[in-house]
Amino acid sequence: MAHAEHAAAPAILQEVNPAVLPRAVLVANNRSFSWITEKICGIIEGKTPAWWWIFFGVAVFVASFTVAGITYLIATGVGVWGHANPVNWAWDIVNFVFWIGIGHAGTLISAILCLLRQKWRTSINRSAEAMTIFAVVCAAIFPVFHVGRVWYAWYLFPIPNSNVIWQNFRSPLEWDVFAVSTYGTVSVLFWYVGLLPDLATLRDRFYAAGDKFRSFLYGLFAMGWRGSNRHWSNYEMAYMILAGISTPLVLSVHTIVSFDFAVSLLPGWHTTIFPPYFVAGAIFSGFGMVLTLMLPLRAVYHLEDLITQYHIDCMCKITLATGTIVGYAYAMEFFIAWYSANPYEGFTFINRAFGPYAWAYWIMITCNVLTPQFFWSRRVRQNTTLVWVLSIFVNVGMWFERFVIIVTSLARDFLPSSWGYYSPSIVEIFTFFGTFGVFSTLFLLFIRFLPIMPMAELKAVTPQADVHGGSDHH
Amino acid sequence: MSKIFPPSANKLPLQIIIYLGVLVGLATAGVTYYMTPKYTRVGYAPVQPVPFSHAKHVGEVGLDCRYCHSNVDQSAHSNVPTSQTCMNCHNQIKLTSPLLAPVRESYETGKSVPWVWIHQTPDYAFFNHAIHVNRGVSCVECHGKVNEMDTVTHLQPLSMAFCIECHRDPAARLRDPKDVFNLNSQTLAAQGKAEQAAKFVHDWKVKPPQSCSGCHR
Amino acid sequence: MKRKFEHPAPSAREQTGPKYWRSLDDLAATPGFKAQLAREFPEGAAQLDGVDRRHFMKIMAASFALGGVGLAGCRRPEANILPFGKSVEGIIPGLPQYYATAMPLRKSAIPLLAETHQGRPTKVEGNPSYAPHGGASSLLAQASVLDLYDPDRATAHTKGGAVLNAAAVNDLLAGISQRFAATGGTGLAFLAEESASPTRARVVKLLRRKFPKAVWAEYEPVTDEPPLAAAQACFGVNVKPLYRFAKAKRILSLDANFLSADSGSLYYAREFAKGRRVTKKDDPMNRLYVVESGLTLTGSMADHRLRLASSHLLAFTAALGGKLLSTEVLKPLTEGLDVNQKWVDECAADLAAHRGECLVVAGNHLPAAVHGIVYAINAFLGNVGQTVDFVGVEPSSAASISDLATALKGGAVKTLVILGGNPAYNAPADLDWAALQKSVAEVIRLGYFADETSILAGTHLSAAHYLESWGDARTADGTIVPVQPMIMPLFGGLTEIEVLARLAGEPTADPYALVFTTITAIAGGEPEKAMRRFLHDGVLAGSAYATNAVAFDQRGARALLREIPKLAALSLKNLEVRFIADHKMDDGRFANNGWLQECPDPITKISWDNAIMVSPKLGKELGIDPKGALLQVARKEENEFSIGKENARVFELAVGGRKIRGPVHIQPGLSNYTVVVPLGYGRTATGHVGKGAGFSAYPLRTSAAMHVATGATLTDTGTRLLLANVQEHWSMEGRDLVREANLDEFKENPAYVSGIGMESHTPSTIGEVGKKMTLAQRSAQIPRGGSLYDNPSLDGHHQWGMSIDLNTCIGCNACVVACQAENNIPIVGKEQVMRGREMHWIRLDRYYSSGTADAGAFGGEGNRELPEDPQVSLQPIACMQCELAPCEIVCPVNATVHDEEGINVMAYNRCIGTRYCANNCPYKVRRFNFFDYNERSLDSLYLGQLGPSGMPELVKMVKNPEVSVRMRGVMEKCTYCIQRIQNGKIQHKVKVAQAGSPGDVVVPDGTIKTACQQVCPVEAIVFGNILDEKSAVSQAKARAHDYSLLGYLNIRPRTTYLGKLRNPNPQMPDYAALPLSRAEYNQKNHPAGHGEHGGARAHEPAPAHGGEPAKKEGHK
Amino acid sequence: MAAPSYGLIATFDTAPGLYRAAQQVRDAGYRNWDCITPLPVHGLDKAMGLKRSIVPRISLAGGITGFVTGMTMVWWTDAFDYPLLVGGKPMFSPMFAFPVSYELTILFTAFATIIGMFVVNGLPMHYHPVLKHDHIRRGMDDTFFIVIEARDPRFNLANTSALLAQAGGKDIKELET
Repeated sequence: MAHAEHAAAPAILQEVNPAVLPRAVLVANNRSFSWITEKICGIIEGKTPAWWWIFFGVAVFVASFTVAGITYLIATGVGVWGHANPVNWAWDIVNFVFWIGIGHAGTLISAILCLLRQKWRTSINRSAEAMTIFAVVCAAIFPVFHVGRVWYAWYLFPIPNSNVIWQNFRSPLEWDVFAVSTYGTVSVLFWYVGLLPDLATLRDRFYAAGDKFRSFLYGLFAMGWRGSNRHWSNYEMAYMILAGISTPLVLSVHTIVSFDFAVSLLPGWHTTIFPPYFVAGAIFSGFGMVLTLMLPLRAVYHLEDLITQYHIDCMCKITLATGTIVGYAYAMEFFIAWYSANPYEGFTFINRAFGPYAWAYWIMITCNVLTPQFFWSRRVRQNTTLVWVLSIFVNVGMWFERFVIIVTSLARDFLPSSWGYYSPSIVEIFTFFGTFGVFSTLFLLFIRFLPIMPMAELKAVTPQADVHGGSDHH
Repeated sequence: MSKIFPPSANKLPLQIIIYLGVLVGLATAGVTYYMTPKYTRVGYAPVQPVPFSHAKHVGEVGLDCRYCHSNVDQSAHSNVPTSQTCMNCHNQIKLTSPLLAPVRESYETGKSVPWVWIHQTPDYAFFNHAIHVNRGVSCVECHGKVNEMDTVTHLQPLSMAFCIECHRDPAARLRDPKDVFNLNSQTLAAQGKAEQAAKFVHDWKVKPPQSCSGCHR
Repeated sequence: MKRKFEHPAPSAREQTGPKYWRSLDDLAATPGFKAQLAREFPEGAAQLDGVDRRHFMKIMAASFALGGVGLAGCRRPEANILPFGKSVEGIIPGLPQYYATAMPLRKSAIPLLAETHQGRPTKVEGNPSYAPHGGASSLLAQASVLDLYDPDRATAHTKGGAVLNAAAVNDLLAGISQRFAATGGTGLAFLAEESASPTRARVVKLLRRKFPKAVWAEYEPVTDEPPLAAAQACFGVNVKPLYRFAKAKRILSLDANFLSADSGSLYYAREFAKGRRVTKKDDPMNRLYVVESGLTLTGSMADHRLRLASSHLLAFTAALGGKLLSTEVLKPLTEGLDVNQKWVDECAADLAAHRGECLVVAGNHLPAAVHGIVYAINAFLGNVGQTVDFVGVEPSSAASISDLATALKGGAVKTLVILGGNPAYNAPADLDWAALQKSVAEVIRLGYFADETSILAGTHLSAAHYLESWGDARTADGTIVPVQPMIMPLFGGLTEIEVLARLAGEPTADPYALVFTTITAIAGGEPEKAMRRFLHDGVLAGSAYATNAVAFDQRGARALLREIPKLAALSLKNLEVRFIADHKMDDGRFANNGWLQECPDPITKISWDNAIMVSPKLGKELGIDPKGALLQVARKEENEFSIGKENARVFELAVGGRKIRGPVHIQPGLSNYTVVVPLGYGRTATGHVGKGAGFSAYPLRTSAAMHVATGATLTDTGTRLLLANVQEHWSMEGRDLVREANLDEFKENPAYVSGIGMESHTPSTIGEVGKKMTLAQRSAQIPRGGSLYDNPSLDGHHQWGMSIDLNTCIGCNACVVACQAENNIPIVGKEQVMRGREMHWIRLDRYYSSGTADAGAFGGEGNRELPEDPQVSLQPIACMQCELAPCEIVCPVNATVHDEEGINVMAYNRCIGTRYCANNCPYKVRRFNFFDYNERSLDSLYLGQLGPSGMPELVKMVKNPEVSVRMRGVMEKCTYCIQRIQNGKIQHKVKVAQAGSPGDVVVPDGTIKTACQQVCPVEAIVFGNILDEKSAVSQAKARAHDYSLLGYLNIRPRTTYLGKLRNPNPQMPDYAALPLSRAEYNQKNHPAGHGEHGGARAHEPAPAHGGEPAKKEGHK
Repeated sequence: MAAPSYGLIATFDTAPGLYRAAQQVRDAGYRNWDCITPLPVHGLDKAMGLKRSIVPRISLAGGITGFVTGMTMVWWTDAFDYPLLVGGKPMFSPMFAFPVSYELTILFTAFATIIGMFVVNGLPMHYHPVLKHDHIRRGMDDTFFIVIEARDPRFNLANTSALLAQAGGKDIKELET
């Protein structure tokens, strides 16, 4: 189609000749197809490195905290957490929103960037999608187990029953049920479709290597993919459509999550700015997490040629942009609180910044608004270690953002008589801590057994994939 | 060259899908039948300490329900008769019947006869007999034709669905108030007196609660 | 935490109830029973004569099985129905019965109706046929039911550890009786509680006639009646005052907490409210002056409150008396009094201006001299016979505990019989009672618990609860009321009169017979009939004390003033200690009552503990002034809170060498150097509930200084103690929650409430259409107002609503416990309350205001200071049943929805416990079962499945079978007592159906009462059908000063409030043109002077005007 | 081996090579033939003369079903089958029915798309003659193939292999079914 455009382009364009604008190198050193295949499949085919076992062991151990915490909770009651009137939601929902937010970057990278033809995404989208799915898994733990009677959680789904009673579709929580489950499902499907050709590659490589068993396993899921171009054309179309629907999906999910608060009448929750603010925040934290995960991976597997400085720059810039949006949202909340002339509203925000939870508020401001500003500097962006550290700040900050929104608003609401102060119990802390183990466990399994990058797509963005000999225009 | 999968492998996916479909279908059907009150409650007919036959006492002798269940029209709770009530007659007839031994014993000692409870509602559902029997809902609606039962059997599911069905359309179930304890009577609707039923609903301001508070406290 | 207190599960297999049956064998013996068998159909409760009634009780007791199964319900697989063996008169399984009885307390009693379900009393209500209380009852009466089923109560008679059976006890008592008969009682001594029971008085007479040489002593650690001596001296007769507050336009209380700590409090509160209640602009309203050392409920109602040490009250009274009576005699008494003279003068002037319609009341604990002067003042002002009557009473001929102690010291006493009380715990410290008691050869103790005294006694006889006993009593005004058993003594407990009768060697010791004799003698007429009537009405008509036309006798009064106490200036080094009966524990007798322990103190809001209360000034001087946050965005807390829990410093309080340790609580409103210490805590020998709750202050008390002691000092022990304080923040923060005005403002603008709060400058939420509608229409049609949605209308036959009058609410907390009793609300224990997990469905918010709101965020001095002399505003808060309920919208599973009669209902069995509703409730009235509070004992909550589950059968019996007992993980809340509403409607429909007018389904106003409404002594709570324009609630809501809390949220609460009014005297030095909370509101929302939208502007919205000042506020 | 022939397969080393060959085969008028590529080759569809995929239409159908299901479900449960008064909100309003319907739209679209893609591609097909080709492994790696099926009317061992050879195909082999 680049074709058609140029045919129609006005003369002036010819002179400007965008073609000669330097194009970022997505796969450096002009690597060949087979080099890419070797590189990525090598990770899976090679023998498991010792460090993997160590990390895996640690991850599983950490994950066991969540399992233990949840078991205790179910056996005893929600009371083992720190909740109480007036703070009936705290870490549970904070963690839920936090993890969901993390997940968003994955979908964003793979879907939105795909739609925007941002080819640089290809190197990171596979692991980003994996991250999404694992984050959703971690997120789902909390809303499910924070309910008082988890064994009745099925009441949340419209299943015909002998009590002929249904769900309340006016409740944002009910919307959440649909949003999150849809999000999880679609992410998995999207991810799987992307994996299809690579699984076929692995199938055949293992067969060649004489490993019938693994060849069979990968083959089973490759569904007999054979690289037929007639398939490719439908495949590409389907992939594009999935990308297309994932984009509104990812936006809607965090919008709906933000409705949980925006629909209520609590000062500090009842805010129309929430949807865009939450989505921006989600992308912000998401990219933070992508950086946190990808940079070590890049170092360990020497993927500098695939995850180039260009990629890191892009991600840093997005972090900077969304971080600034979030900062703007914070400011806006204050302005609206003042402008609304509602004393309850006004107090809530003053209380956030200077009340008993001020410490949380200022951690949030520091990590979310100040930290990303460093990314203005190219030198910072080029210092991967520094970028990695900053990305961790971003993750911390976004967790605190949710904490500030949820807990400080609840702790001091309308009637001073019911004001209180929430502090977490050890069980809560361990349960949350454990989810990082759950996440890492899944992620480690992923990098060990699945191609961490979409080989087919990577090849497609190399010059030699171009049937017209290395240039878009001719 | 990858020949791990034989040609036959191509048929498998479809077959698997079909089998799964059938399996899930069966499971759903099974659950909906076996795990709802329609199955768990209906048909419950335990052996009572005394083989009391409603068929004989009501059907043949012609006792009114209220002779034994004397408070059903005043109380939430339809009382089970005291042994004394039994003895009112059985100190004249069947004086020595071994079947009545528990009743006589209870009468002497004052200890209760451990009748087995058949029509139970869950503890969080508060059913009130008085309001129903006083406003045109007959015993039959929930208990069936007890007057024809030798051993009382649980006939209706008595599930929330069952209650709600009637609460949504009372007119269909109402009887002429004087027929309430006549277990052979017909509902007004069944007698083709729909407009009379409608009038009943209107005049008596019949408005069964459909919100939680009606039954749950 | 060793507290073990459990509640029953819904699926209770109550068949096991019979464990508590009194064996039915003894039935057969009695003639009445045979007679009953003779009848073919034993019906006709009409023939309930005494004898039958008692067996009836026995059979009743035998019927828990049905009580449980019938209503508490059972689950599959198999359950049994256990009908009575014999039909019981008047019993309809499934319908509760109500019987008249009374709860005796010291020299008075509260007439009650006890609700029994198949023989188990589950709830008591005030007996409406006793007019002075009008069906109200008290906090203690409500909670007393729980004591009946207390698993820790004494369950057997023991002697030296060995259990005695009934026969053995009789022999024991008979033995004593014979042994001392010879010597005329030499060496025999009795220590009993005060009592107003005519029967006991009669039996005691018999006893003393039989043992003339025996010592009969009575002791009460706290006093709720004025000293007889004073009246004796002043009037020369034995009279006690009965106040007629309804007639009093001006009231001066001298350290008298007549609203909650007097034997006549229920009556007084009710009468006071009559004089206080204002329904329209020209209604009169009384004015209350209070001079007090602590901050009492009475003080919190004051229009003018003067903080003064109790030990200075005599001086104050003298000063006032001198002014009023214009005499110099009292001058010497006023030496060293340090108060604003203007206060005294103006107060006196105001009283003088209301001769015959004012009233001066002195605290019962004050010395006779004060009472003497007060009698003089009342006499002089012509109040006697108007606002105060003097009624003749029997002088007590009993010896004091000190006399008894001397006797014991002499070793003259061989056998000591202690009836009730608990001297080992609460006797004056200087007597060293424990040692004395041990020194006696034989001590027989009749007690409800095996408490401190019983442990030291050789023989313990377990006493019967009043709901298990036959007896009688007199109310504060002398009306004789019956004490009827609802149930056979569960553990064969004995009543006091039975024990005494046996000791007196009476032919019949059967308590019923004893009461029968007494009453029929008094009532005269045909005995059986008289008795039946007495039992039926629950009062003996015309038995009140006779009013005595007294004449004030100067000389007598002078005698009281003979010795003039030296007035010592108080300071940090010389503190005054004021011992008060605790609002909940009383003198400690209720220490094992979980409902009372968990009920927060109405003023301090502390539950499960007492505290040493000190004034903010003293706090500063002691160096425990809590520091607020760096940037104080809200008023500073009055006490130190660490992570939401009050972390109090433990101090040592020493008086005359005696020491106690306790947590210090800074309490605004106290006289600067008065330390207030509630009695009744720190029990060492009590049940699982009472153990470890608070500290005992008795070790400080000496018979010389029973109520007030001076020369006390406080020293920090360096340790700290966490207190379960249910209200962390004390300030209203200048919000429009409790809307107050002075009477004069109200008179010119009765609708002043609508000039306050967001609503006053935002467009009406109900829109123009809504404004045109009547209340009834509005409640049924739910006008859309500015809303995006059109609201479905409510088509019920009734629309329920409630109105709470903040002007009369005295914050006695009776509603809190009444609700707990009615709705099976569990207690959660100190640890959970500290976390903020208390389950009360109705709570009382208590706010202080000092008139200095902080200036916004970066506070001016306002929020760095604690008010030393605050105004108190109380606000009962329960679910408001919002028409547009925010909680419903957010519940994902439809567990909480609206019913067609406008109630926000909860289906516990549908709730999955997301707690979203609680978050979205602006009033925070929803309560969540964080643990299985009903299944797990409080000390094993965190053990989950590993901990023991289930609870004693005994405790199950207190549960109201009409309400499901909630399980863990479920949200619960007030539903206007939905069970009462449903049953009320059903009974009405049944009635009309059987009466042949089935169409009249609308329940007449007043037939359905919520538990909180029914118990309220001041009738502050009105509930009813707002579709009915004439109903009490409709009329209340129609008043001009009716407002919705947080109305601007457009959630349309069905519970609305009537604004609070204050009636200050412009002449007084401490006159405030606006109530302090209102001043704070204005400072915060309308700075720069221009006041809020009062007056005519109140009604039409003025957004522009309103927006602007609030913006200013936002800036800071 | 007497196994019936499936068709001919030819190897190409570069994408451009394949591209040009595909154009020739297309122009030769073959119908039942295919290209095997390790990556989606941009423009190859046109070169092969493939029509636009019909997957989008399936997706659209799925999406519409999803939205309708959502709206109907909310209306039926809350407004028709068991209407309950909830916070004074109407029994049904597209406002609060929207989020759920929206999510279902996406969910159903996703399923439709993927199932559609599989069905149209005739996948899963774990066994296929092409997969038996000795060097097919490289087809998932870096080499390109053209397969012309024997069932094509124009198929003729000699001419077809000539065509492939002349189009630049190397290592032309016969595939057995």
